[in-house]
Amino acid sequence: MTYTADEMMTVAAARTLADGAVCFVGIGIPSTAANLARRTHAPGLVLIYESGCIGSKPSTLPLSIGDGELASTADAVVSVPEIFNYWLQPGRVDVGFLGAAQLDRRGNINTTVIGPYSAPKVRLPGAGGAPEIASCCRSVIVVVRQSLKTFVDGLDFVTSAAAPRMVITDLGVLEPDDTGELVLTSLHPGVSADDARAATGWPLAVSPSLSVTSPPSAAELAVLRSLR
Amino acid sequence: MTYTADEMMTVAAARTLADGAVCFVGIGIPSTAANLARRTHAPGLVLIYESGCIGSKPSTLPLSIGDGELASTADAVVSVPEIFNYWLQPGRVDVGFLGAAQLDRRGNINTTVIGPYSAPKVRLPGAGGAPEIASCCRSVIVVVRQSLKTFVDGLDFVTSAAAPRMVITDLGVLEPDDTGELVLTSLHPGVSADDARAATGWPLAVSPSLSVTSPPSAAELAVLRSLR
Amino acid sequence: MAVITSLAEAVAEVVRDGDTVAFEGFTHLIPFAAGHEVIRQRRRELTLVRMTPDVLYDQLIGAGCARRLVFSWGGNPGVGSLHRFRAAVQDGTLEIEEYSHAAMANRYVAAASGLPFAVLRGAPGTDLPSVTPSIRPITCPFTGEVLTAVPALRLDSAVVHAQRADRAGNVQLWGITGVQKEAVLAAARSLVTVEEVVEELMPMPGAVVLPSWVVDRVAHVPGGAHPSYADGYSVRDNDFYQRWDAISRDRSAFEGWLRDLHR
Amino acid sequence: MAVITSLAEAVAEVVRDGDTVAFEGFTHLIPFAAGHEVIRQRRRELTLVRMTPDVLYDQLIGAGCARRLVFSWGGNPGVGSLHRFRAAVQDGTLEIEEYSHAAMANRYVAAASGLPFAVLRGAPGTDLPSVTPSIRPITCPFTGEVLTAVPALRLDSAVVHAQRADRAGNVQLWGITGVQKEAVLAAARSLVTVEEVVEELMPMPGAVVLPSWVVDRVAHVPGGAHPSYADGYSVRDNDFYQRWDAISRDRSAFEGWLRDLHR
Repeated sequence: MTYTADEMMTVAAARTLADGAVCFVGIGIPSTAANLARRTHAPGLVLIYESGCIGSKPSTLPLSIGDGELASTADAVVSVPEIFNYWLQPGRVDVGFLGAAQLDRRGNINTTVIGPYSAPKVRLPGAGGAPEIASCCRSVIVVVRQSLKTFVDGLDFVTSAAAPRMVITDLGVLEPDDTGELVLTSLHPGVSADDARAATGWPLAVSPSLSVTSPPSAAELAVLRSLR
Repeated sequence: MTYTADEMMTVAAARTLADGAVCFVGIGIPSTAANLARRTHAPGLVLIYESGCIGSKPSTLPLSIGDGELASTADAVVSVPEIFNYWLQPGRVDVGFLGAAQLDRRGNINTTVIGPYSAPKVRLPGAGGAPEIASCCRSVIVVVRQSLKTFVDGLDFVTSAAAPRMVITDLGVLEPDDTGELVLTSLHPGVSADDARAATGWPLAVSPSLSVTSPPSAAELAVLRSLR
Repeated sequence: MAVITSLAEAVAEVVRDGDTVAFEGFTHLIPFAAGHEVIRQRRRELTLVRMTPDVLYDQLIGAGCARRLVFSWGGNPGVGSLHRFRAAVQDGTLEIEEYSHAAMANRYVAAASGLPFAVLRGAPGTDLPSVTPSIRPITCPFTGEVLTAVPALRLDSAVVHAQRADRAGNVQLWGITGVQKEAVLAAARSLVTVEEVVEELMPMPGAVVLPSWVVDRVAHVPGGAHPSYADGYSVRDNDFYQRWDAISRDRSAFEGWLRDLHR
Repeated sequence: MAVITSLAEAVAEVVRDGDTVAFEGFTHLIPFAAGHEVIRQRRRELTLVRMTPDVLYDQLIGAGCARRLVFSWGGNPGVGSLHRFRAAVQDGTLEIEEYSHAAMANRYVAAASGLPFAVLRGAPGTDLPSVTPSIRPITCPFTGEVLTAVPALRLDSAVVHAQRADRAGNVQLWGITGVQKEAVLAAARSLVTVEEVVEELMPMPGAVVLPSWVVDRVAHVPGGAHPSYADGYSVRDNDFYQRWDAISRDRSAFEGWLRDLHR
């Protein structure tokens, strides 16, 4: 069965979510991965969206974090202040799922600006929920396509000091070593370590026990494609 | 038509509430008076109870601030933190209606303890909502029976620094002068200034323009008695 | 995930000797049955917490379960005093720590929010800070205004009563919901007694939902709020509150009530 | 008490030149029609406030209504960038002041609560405090922990969209209700556009009610949230959000859109 690099990334991200975990989900690939997990190995996964939806069970993928489907299928819908104060801030959430525009070798994230803050080359959307998702969840997983534009040696702006447990890309998986530096620990099928190095803006460390990610199963792909 | 001193007190208290005012109501005589006002001259009076009920329109008098009738007839029911933080604290309430176990000549209130705090003669219920009702409402009205036990020269404990706009008793009405000391400004029919002095634990100042309260009208009494 | 179990097992698991524990409820949905089970199981040295300690707390205090009470208004609503509470304070056998309602509510909010303290305007002129040293001034870093800080009210255990749970242990309550959500979120362990266990929770106006993963134990206890009430299931037994005054006032009448409870 | 009036009159009364104004809505119930009326009435020098400035703010910024933006995430949800916003920031023609969502939400809460500031744990390591000086450290008076303080977000005016109002001007909204209650309570003046004016508000699951006495103007504007949606009345016009990308990207396409709006 053929699959795209984005599909491999999404499946790999979904697999990191244990059944019964509570997951704070951003929109885009994190939301797709979380919903894939819920439809496959983790039916008891609890999805929380910053719009105030707790325990959403959408049947189709939302375009935004405020789609009606997220509210109508939720166990509870609370106000936006409450979602941050009562649910995220006290550390009730197991996994925060984040994307990134730029990422450095320690997993810090920039979603604010490319270039100087006061004279931006490209102004990005900004922080949103990410700084507190990064600091308050028990663990953080970043899902992001790997490229020289994204994997940079020095961020223009640290939006979130994410210190992720894992970074999952379209090429492989990175995890922090004892010093907190991200190390390539798995490659997706057909990707070489040199491919990963070429898409990384710093000298990428490779784990001595580098593994190969299991390809998406037919069942995973079928569910993923049915979500669209 | 005959009436009791408590009925006179309740009617006098009800008359202080302007139509359309927003009133934070404690249980007991304040609640009776507020509901009497709503059924007579002030149909647009907004009643707020600390249990979280906003705009309650009870048809019978509640025994507690958490009776089901207060919730089921409310415009909105909110949490207890919200009622204090979003509704009372910012000064949205026109009138706070309070009772008292002890009251001093400046209208400070004690509902905490008779005797020393650490060796109480009589332990009272405590502060409840009163300190913030006193400090956050635009004006405060105290409704309390007048006696040497209640109107004391020096409180055992200041629970609430109420600085009331008006104190309404079973004998008459007191209002603060320019220095903040309560002055007798009206006597209920059949009560003398000496009666009021005899029920006051400090030398009670009497207004030079002392008036006599209008007795309860037949309509006021009929509505009041129908509320029971 | 909440485990649905018997009341006796749930109380044994959730409420332990020496706990700082709240049985919350604002007139409505007071978890009387769970409190009575705590008396039956002879829990001791509890720090009882509640904004409005009422008849249930009078019973717990009279039964000797409490060492300390943290509260803002202790009375029999619409009736008068709590005589076991009053006697214990006057005798010096019950330690107390007291606040205004606004301060207590915000202490719960801070704990539910994972913050060490809460800020409120506070009430100038009150003597409360002179007897409760944890009511402290705090200065706004922007305007220089002096406001009031109170510490978060973290609980070992919280017990509340609700109308419904589903079989997964998700809990739904409505009507006057008070500070129950905050109390459960402020606690390390929580127990919810419910009127009914249903297949599916239908959305209700004004409902608060506590997801199963923030609740430890659910026990099916129809009428578990009596003499308080559960909106949609029962009405407040005002007669009982009136009758309690005489029972509570007289130590031997109270002992009789207690013997009946243990029977 | 809220006055029910036309949208044009309501906007003229509530939103004034130079205002600090929020048109709040979290994907759901965004008050597009009111924002468009602000553009038509050529309001200028606004400080626009919103957690999630989206297409409506791109339009207000492109139309020249704004001097300044206070926000936490500015994008076209699920689509990409806001090109008028981006261009204005990159050109230096729009001042910005930015926070995290948690900080913005708590700034609204503080203002709604009549407090000068809010406390949150904050996020260690972020560069936000270096560009937003009003994100400041604050020390817990009980534990000594260092947390984050942000100032209250007081508004001159707030504009929200809701499903219903009754004839007295009481407002009801449900579904994802975001920070709309807080925004209205944080504002000196407020305007609510509604899908429907009804005789009586029936209780609805999840509903937030804003009593008439905290609302200044209500305007009956069915479809007033389009291309956003009103739960129970309409669905989100995702195609419009997708199409906006091309309009916004091209200054002349945007000018064409603006001319059509003024027509």
